[in-house]
Amino acid sequence: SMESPFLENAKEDTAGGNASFKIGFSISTLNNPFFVTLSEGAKANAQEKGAEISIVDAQDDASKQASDVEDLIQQGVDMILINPVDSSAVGSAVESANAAGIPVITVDRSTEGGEVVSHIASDNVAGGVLAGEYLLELAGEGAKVAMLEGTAGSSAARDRGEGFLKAVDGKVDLVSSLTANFDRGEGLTVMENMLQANPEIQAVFAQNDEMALGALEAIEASGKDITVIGFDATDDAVAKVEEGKMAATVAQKPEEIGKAAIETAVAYLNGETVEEFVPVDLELVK
Amino acid sequence: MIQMSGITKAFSGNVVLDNVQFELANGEIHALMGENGAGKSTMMKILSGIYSKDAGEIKVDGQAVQFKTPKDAEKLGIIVIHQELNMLPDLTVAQNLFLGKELTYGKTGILKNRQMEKEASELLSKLGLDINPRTRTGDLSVGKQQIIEIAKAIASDAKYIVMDEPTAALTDREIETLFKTIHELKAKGISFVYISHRMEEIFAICDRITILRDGQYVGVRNIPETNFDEIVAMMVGRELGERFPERNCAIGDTKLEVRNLAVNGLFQDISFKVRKGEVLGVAGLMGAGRTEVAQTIFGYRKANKGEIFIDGQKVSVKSPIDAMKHGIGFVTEDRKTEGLVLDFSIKDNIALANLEKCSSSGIVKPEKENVMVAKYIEDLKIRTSGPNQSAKSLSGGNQQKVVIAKWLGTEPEILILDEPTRGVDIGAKKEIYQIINQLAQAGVAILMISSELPEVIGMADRVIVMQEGNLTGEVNKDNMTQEVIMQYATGGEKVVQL
Amino acid sequence: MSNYKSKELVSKLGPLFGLILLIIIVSILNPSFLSIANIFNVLRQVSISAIIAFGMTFVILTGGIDLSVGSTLALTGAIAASLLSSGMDPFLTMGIALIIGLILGTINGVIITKGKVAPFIATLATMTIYRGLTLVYTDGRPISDLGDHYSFQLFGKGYFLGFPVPVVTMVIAFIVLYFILQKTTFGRRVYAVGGNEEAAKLSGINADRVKIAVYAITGLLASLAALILTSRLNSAQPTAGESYELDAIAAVVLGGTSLNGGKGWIFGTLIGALIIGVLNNGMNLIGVSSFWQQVVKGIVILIAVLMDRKKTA
Amino acid sequence: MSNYKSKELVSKLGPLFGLILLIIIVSILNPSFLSIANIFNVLRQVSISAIIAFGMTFVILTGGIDLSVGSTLALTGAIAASLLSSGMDPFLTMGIALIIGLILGTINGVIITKGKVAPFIATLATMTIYRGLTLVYTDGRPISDLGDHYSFQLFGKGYFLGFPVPVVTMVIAFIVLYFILQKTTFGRRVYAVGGNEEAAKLSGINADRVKIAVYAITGLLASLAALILTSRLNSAQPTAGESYELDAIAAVVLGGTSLNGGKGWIFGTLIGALIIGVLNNGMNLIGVSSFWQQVVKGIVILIAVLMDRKKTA
Ligand SMILES: Nc1ncnc2c1ncn2[C@@H]1O[C@H](COP(=O)(O)OP(=O)(O)OP(=O)(O)O)[C@@H](O)[C@H]1O
Ligand SMILES: Nc1ncnc2c1ncn2[C@@H]1O[C@H](COP(=O)(O)OP(=O)(O)OP(=O)(O)O)[C@@H](O)[C@H]1O
Ligand SMILES: [Mg+2]
Ligand SMILES: [Mg+2]
Repeated sequence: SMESPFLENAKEDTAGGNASFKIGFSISTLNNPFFVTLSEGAKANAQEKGAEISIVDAQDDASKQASDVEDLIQQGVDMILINPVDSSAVGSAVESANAAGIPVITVDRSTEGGEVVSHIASDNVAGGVLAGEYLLELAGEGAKVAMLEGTAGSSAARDRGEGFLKAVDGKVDLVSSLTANFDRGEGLTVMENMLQANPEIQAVFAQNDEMALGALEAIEASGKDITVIGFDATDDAVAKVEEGKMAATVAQKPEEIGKAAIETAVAYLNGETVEEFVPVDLELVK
Repeated sequence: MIQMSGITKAFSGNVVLDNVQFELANGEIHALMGENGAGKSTMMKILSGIYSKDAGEIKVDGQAVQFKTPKDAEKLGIIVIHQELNMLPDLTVAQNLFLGKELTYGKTGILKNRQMEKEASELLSKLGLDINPRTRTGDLSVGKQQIIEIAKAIASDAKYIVMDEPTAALTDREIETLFKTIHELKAKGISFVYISHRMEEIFAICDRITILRDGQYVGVRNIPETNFDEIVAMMVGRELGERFPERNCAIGDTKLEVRNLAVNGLFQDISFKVRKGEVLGVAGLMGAGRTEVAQTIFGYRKANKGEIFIDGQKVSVKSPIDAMKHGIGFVTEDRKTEGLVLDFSIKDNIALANLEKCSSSGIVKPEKENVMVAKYIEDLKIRTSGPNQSAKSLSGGNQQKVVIAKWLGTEPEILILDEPTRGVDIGAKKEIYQIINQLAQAGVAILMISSELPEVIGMADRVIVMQEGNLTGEVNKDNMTQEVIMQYATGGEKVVQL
Repeated sequence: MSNYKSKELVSKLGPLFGLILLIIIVSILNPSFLSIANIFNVLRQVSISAIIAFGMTFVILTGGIDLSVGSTLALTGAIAASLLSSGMDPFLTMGIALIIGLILGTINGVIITKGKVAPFIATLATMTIYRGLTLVYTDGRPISDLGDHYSFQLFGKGYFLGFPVPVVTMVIAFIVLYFILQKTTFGRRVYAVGGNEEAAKLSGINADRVKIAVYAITGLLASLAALILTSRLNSAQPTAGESYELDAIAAVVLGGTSLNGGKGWIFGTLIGALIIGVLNNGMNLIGVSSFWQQVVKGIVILIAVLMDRKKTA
Repeated sequence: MSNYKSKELVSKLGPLFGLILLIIIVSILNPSFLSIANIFNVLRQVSISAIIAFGMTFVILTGGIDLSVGSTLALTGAIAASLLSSGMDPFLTMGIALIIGLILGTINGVIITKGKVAPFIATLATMTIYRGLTLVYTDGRPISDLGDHYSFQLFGKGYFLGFPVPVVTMVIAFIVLYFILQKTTFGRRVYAVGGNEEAAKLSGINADRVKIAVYAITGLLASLAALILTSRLNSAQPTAGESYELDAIAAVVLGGTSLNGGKGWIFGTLIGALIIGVLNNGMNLIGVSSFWQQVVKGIVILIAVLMDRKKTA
């Protein structure tokens, strides 16, 4: 068999006798630490369970994801895990897997079409609510608040924003809401500009930690004291929370999600019954 | 002293130079002649290190040398002024003059702009040119750019200067200045290779002449001991006969009339008539605005004033498409930039202006194309391996014939020819003249712009002359001499003879 | 154009040999590549990018470039989806989407010719504008609930005589466009404008009109691709088509068409699109990790282009 | 270049008038735009994109293009961050990062000149390759924990004589590059190669060497930008610099440099980068929604380029 530095499917030696399953995992993007961690959680757990895992990256493109799933079907995998780029667009890919008789588990985002064995997730909207409620608690009613939005049109940006607004709507003064494309550098510059236009901002919700960390740089440079809440609980962000520089970050525990996905998959393939919805707890790291 | 011997060169199997020899003595002016595609430019590109030779030897002052780049040749004082203009239009004159050998502060690479401008000024005035060295080169006339290219060669301390058709774009006065300069430099021991299709110039300034034919060496002659007919026979391999073939045809009614045509800043108040079967020559110095007049008649430029009549009817020509609908054809001045799609085959080029004819309901009919193209390849004696040969790989004369064929295909009733024989060899020239005659005999009204006075006098029934955007005179067959035309062209008194 | 000497033909078929070589390598590494199902897979995946690349071929042949194809795809897809979900007849919807694609392309062409703006910068601007309009139009949300239009679903997911409909659409588009480019006066004009615009104009060709037409065709084809994509996904994404322009340009160049215009053919583009499709599919089948996929893809494009250069040099 | 007639100068200053107009509009809509703090803001934000655009100016002047600048930034930033976090001396780290940027640029230049690959396609391939390598190198994660290097932090966040250090760096880079372009033989050669490569070669200029050098300079400047960005963020992102090439190209073209090469100047690029920077900052200050920001940005670029065309036509 081939050993190459860039092949990650190298079969684990499973002398244990456990029938080696082949699991395909179509992930929405690996250009984001959250999903990198999620995929690694899955990979590590698969290794432990002696399953072979093949990960394909849709690069946040719904049509590439459809192609990727077709490619996984061609690989003849026993199970397909899908982390949808978009819930509405992934349906046809799930249906093709259904048609090929391959069971599907959705991860982190659900599908609006096709049959799935199970759905493993922590909800982005709920995470937004969690952040919003905590922000309200810290900054108080009527506080001047800003939001840093993720890439326009992406589902994470939509859902987190929706949850946040649900929690704070009418209770705080949202003075500015602008996109920084989930990017730390843009988080910095957009925050600088926001502070210029609205120096009285008291709290910021960033739809991911990258933007939150960028905003933090701008805030530190301005010498102001502003509450920052992020999302994803990346290592960097958790460290900032521990230092007391960031107020909180919403932890979706990507590693847990990845691990739960594999556990559910292996259980199903072993003929066990699995839950239709496996929730992975959200947690506010503060 | 340069000796080239046994020079052989092939481009992808196609031998273009076969065991050719050439010698350039110190302080001589040596002409290199031959038909289009004989291999003159290739020979000189080998001498200057642009092309590598397949076989043969080059000796400079008796020492065998190998040139890998133009720099190697330049180190031994060999400079080439190439056939195509090699000026950078967006750089100033001074910057162009010193390009590649800028004056700098030591080895720092920091430019001495002031000093370069000063030296450029001196050099230009020595050549009798009143040009500010800070002028953008592209704003100068083609002739002036050519002279600057020559000045650049002189400035580089050359011992051997190769000039590949330097006068193709020069006015007579500029040519005079050029010749004076060449003589001065010759007196200082500098040698010249002089390539030209203009026989008059060869006899005026050269000491010796080497002749090539089809990539082969034919012979070398001392100028005082030879004559026009011998050289033509060596070049063409046969007697050429009369240079300007006779034409006998009845001149009919007025076909095209232009009244008070003007384009702001380029020319004004241009009025003339051309009749059926008539060849109207348009003479003038380079930059007189003749090309612009032709472009305006053809709808490629917008007129600010004036009217155009065809067969007595006023017509509106807003684009080349309109002009073609009115039966006008336009053989443009520069075949490479305006005449041909170089990557196209001969066939596709000829069909380009005739797409309507070669198609039905928008679909090209190859049969129609093939018939048309075969006819013109035959009629115009285009030397080619077939209609699918690319235009790029043809010699200049044959390229020119393709452009003419393209327009003959449209069966024009009015044909404008702008410098139809520029850069074309003497044999091909005569063939083009014969085509012009046939067209006139068929009743086509012809407007022939040309900077070669012998050609204008030899071919035109009547000549109008332009100077700096004005029509300064009209000359009939009876008093058509170079002197009269030059007088109008350079600003003699404004007399209109009818 | 219409005729090639044998030497030229061999050089033109270079990309085809590259494709075959790639197929051989992938098949050895994973024999399931050659199954009928997977071949249909690859073709279905390629159909969208190939259709866009066909349009790009026209534009590049005139010496231009169109960076806005991905945004055009997103905008026309969103409009089609919203019309469908509002209950409009699928055929009428498709007609409207195609016309809007044509108009968006025409706008590009007019800015470039009448505004005399370099194609790169003009379409860079419209790329941003069309994307922004898509976001405004969709409010940044995907449009789903397209209703249950069998005929529209067929367009992306169905089969025709045993072949996937998108593949059939691609093949028909290829044949029509090949014919236009090689056999019509318009095609000849496209090559002429790219080969030497000055000479083309002086031969009585309305170069501006030809250029506007090629951008319009490209817009039309981008909206055709949008319809296939929307049907396949049963939804329109506001972020659809991002960076599709780069894959399309790569396909055109891999197919041997010169970025300077005037030289190339659309068959090469089909091959180029297939090379990229086989590469993406093959790397997934072999299981190349996604980070390395980008590296491998870049290197394969480079090698393919370099091999082509060496041969013609 | 070094001498202009007044008419030419006016046309060259066109972009400057555009910038002033934009500043007036933004200041009216939000007067706080003109505060010193915000002007420093804009300049600091512009510094990174301007430095990249300076390099792009050299490349475009030779008639080329470099799509890989964003990926070069990401890769060199990641390497610098990992070296710093491993405890390497900040000055040594910065030197190494700059050298790697130079090497990555040189690779582009060599592929383009020796491989005879069109710059667009060569740098499209390396854009993918360098990005992939960044992801492989960082494992797709940001690199933080850069340690507490005061001198390195100064580079992005500090002040020098009251001015932000990135702005000072940008100004120094501008002056040096302006001097190189206008006052040295190398600069003259850059213009000559872009104006007419054939003629430049016949004048004994080693065009290949000039081209390799401009891509190397661009790589070097991209890594300089990477250092500023890494210092400002105190971390390196694997996704940093995505689509920076488009902003850089837009800045160069807005500044009046022709994409055909041979014509333009680096002062214009500075103005172009400022136009884009003021636009981004202004839209944030005014609070234009992120969907409309894209539309506005595209339209402003288009208007600016069209105004420039009209004037010179
Ligand atoms: N780079 C090249 N590749 C292929 N063929 C070439 C190349 N350069 C020249 N030739 C061919 O070599 C032959 C000689 O060309 P050359 O330019 O030397 O002729 P010439 O005598 O200078 O003609 P003219 O009077 O038209 O300038 C021609 O047939 C030409 O087509
Ligand atoms: N692209 C250009 N940019 C600037 N000036 C130009 C350009 N083309 C032509 N000119 C100038 O316009 C004037 C008219 O030139 P043109 O060559 O058309 O004259 P002409 O009488 O037709 O001469 P000929 O046909 O013998 O060259 C000249 O001064 C020329 O230098
Ligand atoms: Mg020649
Ligand atoms: Mg002329």
